[in-house]
Amino acid sequence: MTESPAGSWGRTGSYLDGPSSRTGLMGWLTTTDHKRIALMYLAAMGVFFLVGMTIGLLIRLELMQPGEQFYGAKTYNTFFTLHGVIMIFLFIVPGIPAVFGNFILPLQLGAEDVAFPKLNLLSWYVYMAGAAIALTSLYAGDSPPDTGWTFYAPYSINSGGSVSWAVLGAFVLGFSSILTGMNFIVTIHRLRAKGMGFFRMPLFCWGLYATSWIQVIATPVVGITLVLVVMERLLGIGLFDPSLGGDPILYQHLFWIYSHPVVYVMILPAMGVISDILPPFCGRTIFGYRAIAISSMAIAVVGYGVWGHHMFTVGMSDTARWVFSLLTFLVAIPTGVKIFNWTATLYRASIELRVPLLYALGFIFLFSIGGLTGLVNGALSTDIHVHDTAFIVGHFHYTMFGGAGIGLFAALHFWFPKMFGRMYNEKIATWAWGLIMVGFNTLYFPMLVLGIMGMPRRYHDYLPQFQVPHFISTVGSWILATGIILMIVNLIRSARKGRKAPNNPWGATTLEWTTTSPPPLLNFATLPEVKTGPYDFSGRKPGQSHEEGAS
Amino acid sequence: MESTTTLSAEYAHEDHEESHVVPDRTQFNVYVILILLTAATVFASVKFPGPIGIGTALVVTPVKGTLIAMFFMHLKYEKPVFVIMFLVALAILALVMGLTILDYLHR
Amino acid sequence: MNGASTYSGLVDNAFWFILGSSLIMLVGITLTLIYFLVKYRRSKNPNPAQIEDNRKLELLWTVLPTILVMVMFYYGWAGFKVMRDTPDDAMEIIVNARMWSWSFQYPDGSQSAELYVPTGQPISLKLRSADVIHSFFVPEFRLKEDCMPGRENHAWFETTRDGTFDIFCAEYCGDLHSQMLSKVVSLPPAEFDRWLVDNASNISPEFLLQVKGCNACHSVDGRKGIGPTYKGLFGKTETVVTDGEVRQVVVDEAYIRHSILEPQADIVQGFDPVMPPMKDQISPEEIDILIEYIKLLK
Amino acid sequence: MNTHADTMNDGGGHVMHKDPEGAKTGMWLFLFTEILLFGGLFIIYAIYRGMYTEGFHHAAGELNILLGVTNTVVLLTSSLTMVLGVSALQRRKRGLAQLYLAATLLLAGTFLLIKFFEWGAKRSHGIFPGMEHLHDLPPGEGVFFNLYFMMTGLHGIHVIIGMIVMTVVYNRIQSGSITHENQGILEYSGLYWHLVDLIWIFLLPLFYLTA
Repeated sequence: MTESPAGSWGRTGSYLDGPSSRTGLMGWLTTTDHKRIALMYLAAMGVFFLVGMTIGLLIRLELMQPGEQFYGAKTYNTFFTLHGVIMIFLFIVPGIPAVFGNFILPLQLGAEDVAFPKLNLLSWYVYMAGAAIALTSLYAGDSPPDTGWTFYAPYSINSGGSVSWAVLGAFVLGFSSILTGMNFIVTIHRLRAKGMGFFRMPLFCWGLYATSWIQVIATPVVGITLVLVVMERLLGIGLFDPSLGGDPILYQHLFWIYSHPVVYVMILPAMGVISDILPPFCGRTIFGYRAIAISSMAIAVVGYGVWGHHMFTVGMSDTARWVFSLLTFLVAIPTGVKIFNWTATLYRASIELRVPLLYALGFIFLFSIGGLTGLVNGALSTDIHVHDTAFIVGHFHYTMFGGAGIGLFAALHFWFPKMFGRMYNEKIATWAWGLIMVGFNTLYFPMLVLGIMGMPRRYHDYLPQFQVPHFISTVGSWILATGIILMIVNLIRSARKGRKAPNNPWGATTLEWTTTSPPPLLNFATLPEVKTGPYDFSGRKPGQSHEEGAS
Repeated sequence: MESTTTLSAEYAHEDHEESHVVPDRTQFNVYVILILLTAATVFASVKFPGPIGIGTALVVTPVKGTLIAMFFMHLKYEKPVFVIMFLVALAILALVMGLTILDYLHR
Repeated sequence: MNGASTYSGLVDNAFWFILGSSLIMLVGITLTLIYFLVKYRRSKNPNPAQIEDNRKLELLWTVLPTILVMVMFYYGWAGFKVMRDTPDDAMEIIVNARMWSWSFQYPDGSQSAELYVPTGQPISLKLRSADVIHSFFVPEFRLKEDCMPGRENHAWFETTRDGTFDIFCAEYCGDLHSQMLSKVVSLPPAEFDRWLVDNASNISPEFLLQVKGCNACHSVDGRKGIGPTYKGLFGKTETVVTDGEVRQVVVDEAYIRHSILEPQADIVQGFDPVMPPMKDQISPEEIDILIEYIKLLK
Repeated sequence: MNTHADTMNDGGGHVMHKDPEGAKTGMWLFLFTEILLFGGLFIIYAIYRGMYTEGFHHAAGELNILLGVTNTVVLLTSSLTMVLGVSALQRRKRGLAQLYLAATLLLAGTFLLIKFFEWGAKRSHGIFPGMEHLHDLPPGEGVFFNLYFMMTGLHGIHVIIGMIVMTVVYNRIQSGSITHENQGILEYSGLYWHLVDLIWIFLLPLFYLTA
């Protein structure tokens, strides 16, 4: 092996310290190290998340009582648009893949980096550029965008807000997403450790693999659609503008061809995280490894055929409506399989209830509510009643925040010791978890009730009969925010002052735990070779790490 | 502890394989066929506008595309994994296009 | 919330079935998780069993949910099918949606801002929009269908009891989306017939402002709305933007008429160009009534 | 002990591996995104063609078949020269490879030139995105022309990008940084160029021949 000049250091020191030639801020901004890039994503996303969360709190505040409370309808419309654009395009779509995919995937595969490290850095810059363009829309033009994150034509064509900037931002962010996806697919195909066949990959890798394919195949469709919206605004090309012969329903088709599969981009990696967290805390292998792996791919494929359930009331043909309804129910099956397998993993296990497992269980509970309420949206007659109501908002937050968001928090608490080499305060983390779970349900469950009562979404004002659930929901938003802030403060403090983390604090079996915490720049002192499946606990006591088992 | 330092060896033994060089004559033949197919399509659509012209284009164009993909783009000589990925991408495009058309056909 | 249309019961059945079986599953999974957590905690069960899979069990929980969701699909479809098949004897009413008001046109050509229907009579709705996408939503009927610009969607309902029911716009349509409300008033057939006759003869300017949706944006008391107020408008000098050029105009009959028919031609400075053209929605006589009315608002 | 042929250092203490097959996989994935990018437009075309059969028929009659077909032949020929260029370099004939590459560039330029005159002619008749005249045409014709400009325009942008890439590759063959042992970039730009050709193959019948 040709050793690099920094070679010996690259295999022993911490990636956080950097080689002496690359220190300080430039050492981060020019790095091609997947771990450092992951942390840069984490930092950027953390900021965007807090901005999005603040806007969300302001929205809830306005909706606490009927009538105008603090600001008018125009501001409200801008707020829910920004909340959607920031949370979807800047936080939850790139979320787990960009942060934990980047950090963990090469480690789990036993590789030194992703397949294209420079492209990886480029993805981050493209992401930041897209974010900058999207946020430019706040100041460019007469007023911020007010279309909602879906940019439905013809409203988005006629709106006086600076929609074009927001749309262009989403377009550029799509590129970042595509680049990351390509990078991961090639990494998985080419850089698996010796002996690691596809069916010996950890399930998080499977989740990312399915996700990456969706990113590569679906994103370009929305890319061209968004470009056409900008062209429509600039030149009046009339492809979506009914007054010029275009069809607004076609816009919705093209938008959802991407935007439905993309909810699987958000959720599949989170499902992978949960599948990886359960085994170490249960001290046993996951139940039904193959079924979980294959169901990820099945969800990705079937997910392309279900977008029409967002459009049951737009005037699609009745035939298309029932076909999409049928296909939507099919996608529920592999999702159910995962939940049953996770539950079965606890059977005859040896369970140690620590923070990552708490988050994983929280995920299963909240995502189950999200998934089950999704059945209401899959069935034709019931969806027609709840479509475009607060029910959808509740359902969406249960799947995306309760699913992808809590999955991200779970990943954060699971891999934190590996990423920063320090432990966090588990007591505070448990309290934060409790607040988040209570706040979450107080915030979003009333929305389900409101929707069934007939409360439409994106309403700045509402009739008096909807007041009580709205009030409860707003109180919930304060509890949730308290929990999240407590969690963030705990993690930031621990990243600097926490006690040193052992290499394998949870007694996990996947490859990232065989290297030091934090890992060296080149990930492994010696590159690993794989001889068993990813969750092989044979010959090991539950909770015991690799080294302890060996000694 | 594992002791080897081998990285990603699953495909490693194939890495040194020489790229397949396709004879220029083959490529030239493909080119001639492509030109002839183009001529046929143009002829059919000019002479028989309507179903025959459209039908010819519908059949011939994908054939031309396949020829380019197989020979010019070397898919014929690549590992099956490339062909499979290519077909998956096309199948998904066909799926979403088909479902969209389904809506409009039944309006 | 009680259903009030003939098919609301079918929709509610689907709701009960889906939500009921969902609740059973949710409670089942949650209780199982908690039971396992307690029973197999590490202090109690230090030696886990390494069970990799169980073909029969996995097959069972793939097949059973498949059957379950197919039943759900069927329930949803059954209710939906009824919703889509308009009975032949239905009375046709045209729904005109625009930013940010509703108007309803009856077979005799008369209009109203609230939807009046006879109880027990099937009503066929032709849904239209003058500008962007709106959505006609009556929760009590379990009915929702979008109003698409450039095309006509259809829906139908039949009320099962007299009463007043809320209409919401369910598709986000701009600033006053949440104010785009109206009501369905279901009357006994005899009363409806009387109402229809009265309504047809009502051409007061106040009525027109309501039916045509003017008063959603234009006030008559000087309040600044989405559009300029009518109070003191006539004879006033307005600064307008025409094709990007700023110019002064004196508001006269011709200007008002033009601004109603083609509102995008001259935009009063400081306002957004959001008013839909009223060409197909208002008659010359109705415009005359409005002009005379505006003249009086000093 | 590393099985990879080359292990390079990027200066940051990081080891980079040369993996031709990985790079080729990445290139193909990129091509898929291109296919889906145009795929979105093909979906739009299919829908409007069904909706405005008459309008599409009339509008398509305004396009010049001869120019469309000529451009097809030009692009097919450029694909051939590209493929011959790649195999020339594989057989270590550097000069020949450069010659073929230059021919490809020339043909690409010809394509753009023809497209330029074609667009110009349309423009002089008031047919161009953003022009008022398009809104006055019978139903569907405006949609056809706008779609025509969007699709051929996007394709044209790809041709221009292809030409830039080929110029870079030409210079790097000249400077010796692309050789028969290290010809990945030439091969990948070839793949890209064939895809540009492939997409045109589909655009020709849609706009010129069968509408």
